[in-house]
Amino acid sequence: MSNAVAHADHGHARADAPHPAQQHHFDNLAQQKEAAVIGMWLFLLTEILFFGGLFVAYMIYRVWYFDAFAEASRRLSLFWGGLNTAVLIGSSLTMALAVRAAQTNNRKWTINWLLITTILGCVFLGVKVIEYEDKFANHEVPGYNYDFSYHERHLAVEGHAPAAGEHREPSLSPEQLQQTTQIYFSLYFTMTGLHALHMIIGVGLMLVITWMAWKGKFDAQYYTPVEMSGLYWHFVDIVWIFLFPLLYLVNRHI
Amino acid sequence: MSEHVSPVSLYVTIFLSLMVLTGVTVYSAFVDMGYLNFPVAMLIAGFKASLVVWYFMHVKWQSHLTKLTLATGLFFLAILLAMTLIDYTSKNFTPQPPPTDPAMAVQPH
Amino acid sequence: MSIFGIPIFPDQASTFARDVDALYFFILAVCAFFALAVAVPVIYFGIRYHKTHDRQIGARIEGNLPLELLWSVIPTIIAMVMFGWGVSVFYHLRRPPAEALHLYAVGKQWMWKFQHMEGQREINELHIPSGRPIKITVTSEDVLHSLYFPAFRTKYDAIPGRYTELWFEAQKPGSYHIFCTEYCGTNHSGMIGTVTVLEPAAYQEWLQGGGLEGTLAQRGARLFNDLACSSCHVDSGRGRGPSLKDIVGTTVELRDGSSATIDDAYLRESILNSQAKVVKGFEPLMPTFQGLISEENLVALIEYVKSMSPKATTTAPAAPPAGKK
Amino acid sequence: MLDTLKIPEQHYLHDGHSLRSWLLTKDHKRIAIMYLMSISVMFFIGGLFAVGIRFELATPQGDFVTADTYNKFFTMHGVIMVFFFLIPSIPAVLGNFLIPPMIGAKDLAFPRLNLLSLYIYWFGSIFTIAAMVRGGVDTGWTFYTPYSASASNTHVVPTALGIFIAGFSSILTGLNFIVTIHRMRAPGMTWFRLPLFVWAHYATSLIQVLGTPVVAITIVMLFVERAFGFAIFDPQRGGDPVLFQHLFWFYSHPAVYIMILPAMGVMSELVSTFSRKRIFGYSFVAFSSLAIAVFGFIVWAHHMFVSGISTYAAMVFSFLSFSVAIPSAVKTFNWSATLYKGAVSFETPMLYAYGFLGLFAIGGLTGLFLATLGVDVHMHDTYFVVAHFHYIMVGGAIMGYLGGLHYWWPKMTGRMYSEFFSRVSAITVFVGFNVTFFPQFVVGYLGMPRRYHAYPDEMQVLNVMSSAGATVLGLGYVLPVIYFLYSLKHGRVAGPNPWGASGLEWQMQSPPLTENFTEAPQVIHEPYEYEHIVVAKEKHLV
Repeated sequence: MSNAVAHADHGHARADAPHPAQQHHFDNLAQQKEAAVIGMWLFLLTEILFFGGLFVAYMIYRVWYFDAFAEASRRLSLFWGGLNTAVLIGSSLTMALAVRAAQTNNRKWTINWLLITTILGCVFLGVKVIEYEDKFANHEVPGYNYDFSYHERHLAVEGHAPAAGEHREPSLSPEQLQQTTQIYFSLYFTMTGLHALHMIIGVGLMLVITWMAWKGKFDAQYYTPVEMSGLYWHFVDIVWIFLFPLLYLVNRHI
Repeated sequence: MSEHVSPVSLYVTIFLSLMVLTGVTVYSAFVDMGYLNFPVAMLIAGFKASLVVWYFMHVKWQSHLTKLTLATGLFFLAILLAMTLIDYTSKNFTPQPPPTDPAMAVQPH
Repeated sequence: MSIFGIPIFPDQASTFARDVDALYFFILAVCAFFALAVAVPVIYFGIRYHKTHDRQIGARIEGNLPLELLWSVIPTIIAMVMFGWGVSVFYHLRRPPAEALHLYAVGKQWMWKFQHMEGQREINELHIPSGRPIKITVTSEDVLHSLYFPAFRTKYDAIPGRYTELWFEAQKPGSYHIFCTEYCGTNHSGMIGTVTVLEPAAYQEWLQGGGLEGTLAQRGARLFNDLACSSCHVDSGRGRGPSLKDIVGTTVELRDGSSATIDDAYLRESILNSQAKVVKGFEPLMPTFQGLISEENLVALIEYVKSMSPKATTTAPAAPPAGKK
Repeated sequence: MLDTLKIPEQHYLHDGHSLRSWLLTKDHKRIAIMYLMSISVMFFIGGLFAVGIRFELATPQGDFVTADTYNKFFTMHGVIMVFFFLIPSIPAVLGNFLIPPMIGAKDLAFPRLNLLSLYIYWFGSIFTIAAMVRGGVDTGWTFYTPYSASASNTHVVPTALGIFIAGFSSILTGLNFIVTIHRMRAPGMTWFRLPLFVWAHYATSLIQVLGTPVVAITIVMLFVERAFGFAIFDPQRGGDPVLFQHLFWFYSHPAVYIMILPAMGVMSELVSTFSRKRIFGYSFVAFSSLAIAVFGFIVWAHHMFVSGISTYAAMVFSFLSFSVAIPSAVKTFNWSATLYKGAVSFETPMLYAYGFLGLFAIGGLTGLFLATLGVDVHMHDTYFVVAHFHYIMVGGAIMGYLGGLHYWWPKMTGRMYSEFFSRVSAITVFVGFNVTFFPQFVVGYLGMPRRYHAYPDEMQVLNVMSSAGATVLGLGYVLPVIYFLYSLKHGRVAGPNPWGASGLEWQMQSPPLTENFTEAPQVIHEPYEYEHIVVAKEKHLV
């Protein structure tokens, strides 16, 4: 019955006993690691296209309603946005250092860096809560009681004199702003909400990996879970790197 | 395999350059460059993203297949954006406020 | 055309129906040829090379590059012919002639409302003269619909918030189907009607019978006074609003320095939200009519303003693409 | 010599009989069997709606069901058949079972992820069936806004979330296949020694991984618009319904190729085995799978020629749509050329292959009408389109699926089904299918729109023909269930290689061991070499 297949003799003898974490259907740990890396990158590919659909919708509406986008984007506080970007880039650094610690079999520092990354992630989510709370207060959430001019009226009532140079003639009438800025805030909430959801999943993942590291499951040969969650974390950071200029810095120079 | 372990100094330099680039992005948003603003912002963000991918995510030392996977993703995202823009840029149409609800219409007597 | 009383081919009631059908038969012929070019050899090989005994093995044929190129290049060429012919018919379908009789069709959940220039309003019914090109501007008030005349071989979607134009020139008098082909809800299949093509004389007579409310422009004039537009838009131009005499088709300077050509879209936008493109030298005092005026009345007002500039042809030249931000 | 053949003691079905051993299995073959069962259930639920539609359309006035119920019928028929039967069918059942043995691997790269994909499929199906039972959805399987976002008062959000979940099952299967094919091939199994079934699944997985996320985000946008009142596609607040169509069809056209490409892979195997000959132009057929996968992503707006896209965009997409037709034509010609000078035998899988070849040719060619701008304006959203995609999906994908099932059934269960009844069912399916869908081309060009439950009287005769054909087709689909289940107990023992085929999967015993091969196979020959195979099967009809 021999045809296309001549049964292989036992080539290389099984010198090293397979690492406990090596699964049965892989020949060696290197093949398993390579498969995991490519699998993770394919997953990140789906995430790129997942967020990509939102970015395409954003681009189209930005071309159509540029003035409305510029006007609405000015409502976002640059301070919190900038702080969040710094926090997230910092967490990327600590994540990379955590992966490095796992590579060099330094269990203590792996756990420390992972905890710092988790904390930075929670700080990011905290800042998002602050920003969302401000939007809800100013009736800037699209839907039934969306009211773009509430912010000005609210300021005028409390007698806040708008900062010098702050007040300039908006290029669109209040009715038009009310009509077209809902799209901006719909996209804002969908994009940052989805990103925050991914951040929450990331924090959960960090806790699981920290617990596994604490149980001593990783060593210099087998640290794949740490690296995979690192890839995921860096990806979520990259999404924010694009979100920040697109949403916060639409047209700040007028 | 990415058994490659990069020095801590590399990570710190990448981190600092990312922070500097964030500053540059924010600054460049306040400079009026007309229609150039958007491409500049996207270039800076793209460069920052490639820094993170290349060094933090170790793609620099990984197999060609990983690099190919990333490139495929970006290529198909570019297809989605470009071909949707083919329609929107060539459509001689600016958004109109939609027709009103006839129930509230003014009826000629 | 029908066999045993069963219609198997729609009748060609419009001028370009024949072009569309010619293209249809060309592609049908090409497809029949390729279907046979696959079916006949496959059946013949099946019979000719039927397996005789169990151990029989097929010949060792790897492939044949020239043959592969042959059946890649030839289909590509034929495909390009189909594409080119299709594009030429499509451009003919999508560019209404200038002197077409203009109509409005407003799709609303489960009815078509047709609006003649002379003021007639019909629901799910349409009377048109034969022998003249007819241009229908289609829009919708709620969800997507699609105005479809199978006998005229043309169709266009009705999209809320946007005008799309479809045109045809009916030749054979008679009555044909109107369908809605974009799913729009419960009674999507009830959103049908009949278009009756009349001889021009019969059409004029039909027009006289119907027009009790006067032409669309006359209705627009009455609306112009009811909504107090005339208080600002005085013909002399000294009123608070610019004069509307002979403005259609001209290009005016706006307050913010840019300029705009006055056409359907500009008039419509200036009525619905008036601060958008205010003419230079005038204050943005005009109230917006967003939510206060129905689609038909809006169309009547636009017709009235256009009737005040007789020089401009019935349809303003296609508006140039609005300046990109 | 044949009667000495008996079912081997040790194989994957005897590797643990408890429910737990099945529900927590990591064996790709058991997951494939569970997929087979779930998919068949969904197929018959979808089929019931098809019967409802054809009964309604037997009479011009809609008097079998009300308009609303009919709208829910065709929507659920579309949703269930597309997302829960056609997209997972061949990859999840035949792909899962056969790709590891075909490339000489013990299992897929991520077995746990494979099981997760099955659970996600079950979770998505339960979600959609629950929405269906509680009242169904009536927006059409395309969920066009603004109807789906604001005007429909049916269960749009639950069904959309069900599809969103099932999309991840598709992504995970695709991801698993890509990594397996790249990294787990047996020594000697180079890319050009891969069977064409594996090439087709590689191309399908590319589309699954690249396309599904875009429909996922489109559903998320529809969800936030309908549930939270956001304004992304709402024309009243400046949104654009055509943008929804762009994003939806960016996935849904490649999804059509997810459905047909695996069937093409099955076709290459069947034609080669049953004409006992190499595939004609192996590399051309392999690369045309990849070409279809890539070109499939740049043609989507031929679904939108009349929905308000610009004339220029319509021209660009019409031109590109022809580029996708060429690889399919090349494949069809190569299959036909494979039969030349072969040793053709007409067992049931080959009958399905012939059916596929005929029906897919008609389906593909009628696609040319819809890609041509001038004619598509008349034909868009009429029954011509319905007939076209049923010729591709039912004539192509389901015939391919049934052909593959009949071809690998002996390998999966170790037993042969009754040759006579399976041929009868193949011919019934072929005849019933043509009587159902060919009249729809004619009534389509007459102008009968899609999704109508009442139509003008003169179109009744063609619709009655179509309804009659549908009952014959329905019968043709019920037959396989009977003789397949019967064969489990009383089928003839098939032995490892009943068809004398050349793939690696035919070196294993049937039904195979849990770890597929006793030792790692070493591949030294071309994929379709029949010179070495000793045919063990004796020819006699039950």
